[in-house]
Amino acid sequence: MTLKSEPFVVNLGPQHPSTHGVFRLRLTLDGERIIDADMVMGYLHRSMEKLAEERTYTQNIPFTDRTDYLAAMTGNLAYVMAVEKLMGIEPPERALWLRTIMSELQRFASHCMAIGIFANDCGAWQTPVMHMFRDREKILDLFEMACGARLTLNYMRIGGVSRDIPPEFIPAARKLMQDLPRRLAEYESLLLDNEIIVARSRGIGVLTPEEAMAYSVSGPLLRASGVAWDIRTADPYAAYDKVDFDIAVGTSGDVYDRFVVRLAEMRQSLRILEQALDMMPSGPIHARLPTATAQPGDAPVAPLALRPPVGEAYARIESPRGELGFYLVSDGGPAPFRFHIRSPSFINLSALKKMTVGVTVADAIVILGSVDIVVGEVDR
Amino acid sequence: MDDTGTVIAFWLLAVITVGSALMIVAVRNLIHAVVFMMVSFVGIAGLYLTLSADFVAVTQVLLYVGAISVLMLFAIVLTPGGSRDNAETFLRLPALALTVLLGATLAYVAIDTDWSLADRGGFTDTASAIGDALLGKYVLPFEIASVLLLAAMIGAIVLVRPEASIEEAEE
Amino acid sequence: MTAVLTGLDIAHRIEEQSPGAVADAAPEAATIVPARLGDVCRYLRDDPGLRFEFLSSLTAVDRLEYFEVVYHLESLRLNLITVIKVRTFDRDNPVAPSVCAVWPGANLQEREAYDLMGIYFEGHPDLRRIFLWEGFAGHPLRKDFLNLPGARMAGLERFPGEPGGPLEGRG
Amino acid sequence: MSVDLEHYLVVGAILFATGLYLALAKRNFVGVLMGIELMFNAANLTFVAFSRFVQSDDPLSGHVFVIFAITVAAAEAATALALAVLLYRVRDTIDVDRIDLLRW
Amino acid sequence: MTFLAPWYDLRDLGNAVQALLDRIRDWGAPDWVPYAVSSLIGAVGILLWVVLSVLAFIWIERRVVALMQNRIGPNRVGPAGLLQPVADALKLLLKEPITPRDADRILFWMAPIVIFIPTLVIFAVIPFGGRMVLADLNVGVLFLIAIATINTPAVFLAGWSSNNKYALLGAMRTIAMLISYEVVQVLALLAVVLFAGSMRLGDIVAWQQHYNVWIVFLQPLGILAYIISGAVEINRSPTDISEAESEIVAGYHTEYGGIKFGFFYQAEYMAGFAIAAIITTLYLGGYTAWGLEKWVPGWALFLGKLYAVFFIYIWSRGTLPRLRIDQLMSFAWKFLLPLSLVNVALVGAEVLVWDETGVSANVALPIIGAVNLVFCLVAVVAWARLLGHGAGRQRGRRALLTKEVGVIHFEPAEGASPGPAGIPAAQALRRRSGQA
Repeated sequence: MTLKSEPFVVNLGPQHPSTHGVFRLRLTLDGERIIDADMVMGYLHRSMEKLAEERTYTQNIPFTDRTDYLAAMTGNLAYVMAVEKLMGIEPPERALWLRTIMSELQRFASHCMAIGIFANDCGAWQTPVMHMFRDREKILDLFEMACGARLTLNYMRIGGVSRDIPPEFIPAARKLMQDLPRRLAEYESLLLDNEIIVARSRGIGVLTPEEAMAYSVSGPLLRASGVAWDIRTADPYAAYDKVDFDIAVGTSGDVYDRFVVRLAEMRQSLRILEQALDMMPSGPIHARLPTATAQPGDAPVAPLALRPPVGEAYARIESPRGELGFYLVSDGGPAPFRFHIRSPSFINLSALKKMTVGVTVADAIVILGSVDIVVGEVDR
Repeated sequence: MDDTGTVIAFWLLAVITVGSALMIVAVRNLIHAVVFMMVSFVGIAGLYLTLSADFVAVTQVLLYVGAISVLMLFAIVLTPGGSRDNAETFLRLPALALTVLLGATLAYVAIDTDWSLADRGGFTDTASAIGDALLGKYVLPFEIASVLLLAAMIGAIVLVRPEASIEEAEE
Repeated sequence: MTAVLTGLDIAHRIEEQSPGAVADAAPEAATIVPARLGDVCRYLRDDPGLRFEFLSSLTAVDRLEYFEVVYHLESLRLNLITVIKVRTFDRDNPVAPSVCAVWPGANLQEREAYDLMGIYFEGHPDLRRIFLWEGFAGHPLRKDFLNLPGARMAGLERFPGEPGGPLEGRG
Repeated sequence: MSVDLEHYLVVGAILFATGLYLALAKRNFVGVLMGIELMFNAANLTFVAFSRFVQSDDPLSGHVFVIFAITVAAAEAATALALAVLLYRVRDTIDVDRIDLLRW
Repeated sequence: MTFLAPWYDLRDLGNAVQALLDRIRDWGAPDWVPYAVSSLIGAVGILLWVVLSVLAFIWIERRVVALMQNRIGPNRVGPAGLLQPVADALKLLLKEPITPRDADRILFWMAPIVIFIPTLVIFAVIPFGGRMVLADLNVGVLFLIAIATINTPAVFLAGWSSNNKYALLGAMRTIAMLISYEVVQVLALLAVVLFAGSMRLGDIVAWQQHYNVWIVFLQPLGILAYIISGAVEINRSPTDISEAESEIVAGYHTEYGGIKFGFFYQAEYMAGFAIAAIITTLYLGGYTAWGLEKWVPGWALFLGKLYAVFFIYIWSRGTLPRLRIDQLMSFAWKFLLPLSLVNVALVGAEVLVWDETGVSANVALPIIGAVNLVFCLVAVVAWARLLGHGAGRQRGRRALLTKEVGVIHFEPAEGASPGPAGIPAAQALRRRSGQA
């Protein structure tokens, strides 16, 4: 394949086993080497930002499940935090802890998926992803226990969470906490020292810290480049300021480091979860919302008509994929005037072209796998 | 050689070989022509077998079908802008005349000449005998052939080296 | 905790650095004069006291009278966050300067804003639609993209049972 | 009915003639090369046939010749196809008609 | 039923066939009849066995890989899902045979058939038992190699005629791979031929039986090289780059559906069996097992070994990720090829010395085995180190935690100079690596 040949264009996707959904990568190849990469997206574009302008603040919560459907909890959380910021609501303590627990469980589940699929992209035929699914399923069981759903959870509410966890949740979670470290060790031994994975991912798709910041890359990608930036510590939300954990940082910013950082983050998630399960206070799970403020002489106001004051708010959290932000503009009406999602999957793709040009097709797949996109969140 | 099996095999293989050789001339698509050439080569390998030359037959399949044809396919694919058709140049008629003449002459000579035939029967174990000959009587040609192969390999590599690396080498 | 540089703070600093660059300053954000945006962004990125090297989010808002491009900037080194805005008043041909040269990460986000809000980013290397196909009529996130029957603009103004809603008094 | 030396020689002659026609008349470089290979094969076939049928002290020398011929053919094919690829790269064509300048 | 051999003759089904042939000859049939009948019996027998084995192993592979993946595997069709392969085959048969509009129709239809033939023909020279061989050619080993190369143009035709870019990429990859690993394969087999002094497979098995030693003990490096290049030939992970699902969908047979895909699928399994059969015959003593063949039918031993070898490929498929094409190519050219060359030279020297000194086999073979084992271990490790691989250097990194690189304090730095914050982690790391 060293012969110089005519450049030819390959469409990776929209139907392709490893574009993680309906995402299309137009690669111009010289032999196996990529000389140009063009992203084509929008196959899953549902115009959520427009739809959200038609619905009340509460009705918009389910949309946030369906952007990053592998991490619905964090999607919910970022959105309700934005609304809370807009309205100045302080959720009660227990709700904050519940949010922390759910986000970390979600992070673990999402990283399971990311690492499993990444191993799949490296060519491991389904085995790692099936092992990872085993643990993800157990976490989804916990979610089901808490909110009745497994994928599109719709758990967070403006001012708190939708319902308290059942009494059997904590013992089940503790039991899982005993299991997961062992499993994690298993994955580490299965994948981390695997010669082939190391050979496939070392030195591929390198982003220096400066490049990573310039391309607005966030989350594990940014940390793998050596930038110790994690919103959970930089700008703590929920109850993250009360727990003790470390940020995992990579050293070289290649694909392998991203994968290593994710594995280390899973360990830290377990650490946070253990503390959170111990420290969880009792109390209310929902703040009182300033809703039914009927003007004198008005007809009764619809009960859910949250009407935040005129203004704008930007709330960001560390979702498993990076910095997930919601930018809300309110005109005082019951629906947001502008609803913008700063989606990490989408913005992390900014650096994809930079990373893929010059490598082979096989590397491009692995790099795309390491970015860990969810097309629902890319296209929205 | 007059046992029925061999006779049937010969005629079958001869028809396949010659037929597909003629098809190389006839078909319009270059890739199809290469495919017919492969069939022709396999037919020739079969003919070798009827001549009890098993080592040569297997070598024929290994090198002509497995290597040279594939090289040709590669060359066709690597020159995508080149014409993929199998057309003739303006020399078609003279070439045809010359070819027919030559073929007729050769056939006539083959049939007319009184070859000093000797029916010694088929060979039994050609591989070891050829091996002995190559490393005994023919050891010098053998070495020269290996040098030739090396030279051809280096030459091919040098020819298709990307321009950039040539410039680098010159610098 | 991240320190929030309010619009007033940042406007003050920008004004010190390049007078006349700030068009308007509010607690939420500082609004920059479009022509000066490149300089201001470079200043925000490179100033050792700010180091806004991370363009967190770039989006556009249709404020009916004008379009607003909103930049959320983060400084990872100093743990700061701030918001700047650019306004463009031409509804038919809204133009804003591109910040791709300052933050390459703006590339996709500017394409998104162009696609959905129709703001033309001057100086963008490859301004094409990103989610919708070329030839899609209009820009869906504009408030007047889909005027509903009865001259009502898209957007939820009243609940059916609320005063002013279609089912007023029956709720 | 029997199969004798003449049969093989005639098959060889036809193959050789076909190969010659291909080499002379085809426009495409690969076509020409196919003709050359076919001629090689025709010659090889006659070698093996002679080796089988004709009086000789060392009957297997025909086979040895064929082995050498195949070797040379392989070398020749590799070089020629490398030339074809190079020609294509420089001249954007592998039509032998258009490669008549004796220079790149 | 006199032509059926007594039970002990079932140790070699060739005896039963012979009895049948004698019977036919007794009836006064012309000479070619027994010849034709025996060929027919052999061919049909091999075909039946291959098809049944493939069906069985589709099920076994799916169940085994499912076991490795915490799944159950096929369990709906028939008891324990045993009929799943049959159902799959029926489905493939009944599917509409779609030909892409711009495909080269003739070649598109021809390719699956062409790819089917060589894999089947290989079994003709494999000795399943002492007399259970369809055609014991005296250039058997060379025949195996030659027939296997026919795969190459067939794969190319499949990829090219589909008029699909993935297919073409897959075909180009396959050809590059096959050509590279063929060299390794030839060298590996050459060492075996040097020992046995014959290219006839029956002779090689007889040699192993005579000296009571499997060549695997004399050729540890050879069997490693052969297993790896076999994996390349049958597209099993970690070398399945020619149909790498996550990269180029299905490689050269992306456009094939229905029964044509079934042909490729079947041919791939058959090629797997062929490789396993070759390994069994050449390295694992074929149908012999240190005298056990007196009690157990030779063909049963042969099949047992064959399936065991094939199991390795199933195992690797369920376990290993895939290498990149350039890594695989450089593995062939930089690693396996030099080692195989040295191996051939070593074996040649050993055989020469053995011949010249005339030491008895009881002394010579253990020495040769020990020398080659040591050579294999030393050469592999040393060469890997030399090429920059090996335990220490290729070990995975771990992520560094903030507590290791120093806790990062996020101070709200109102107008302050760059303080300790995000970036210093990277700087600290650089310092660390600079020191190390």
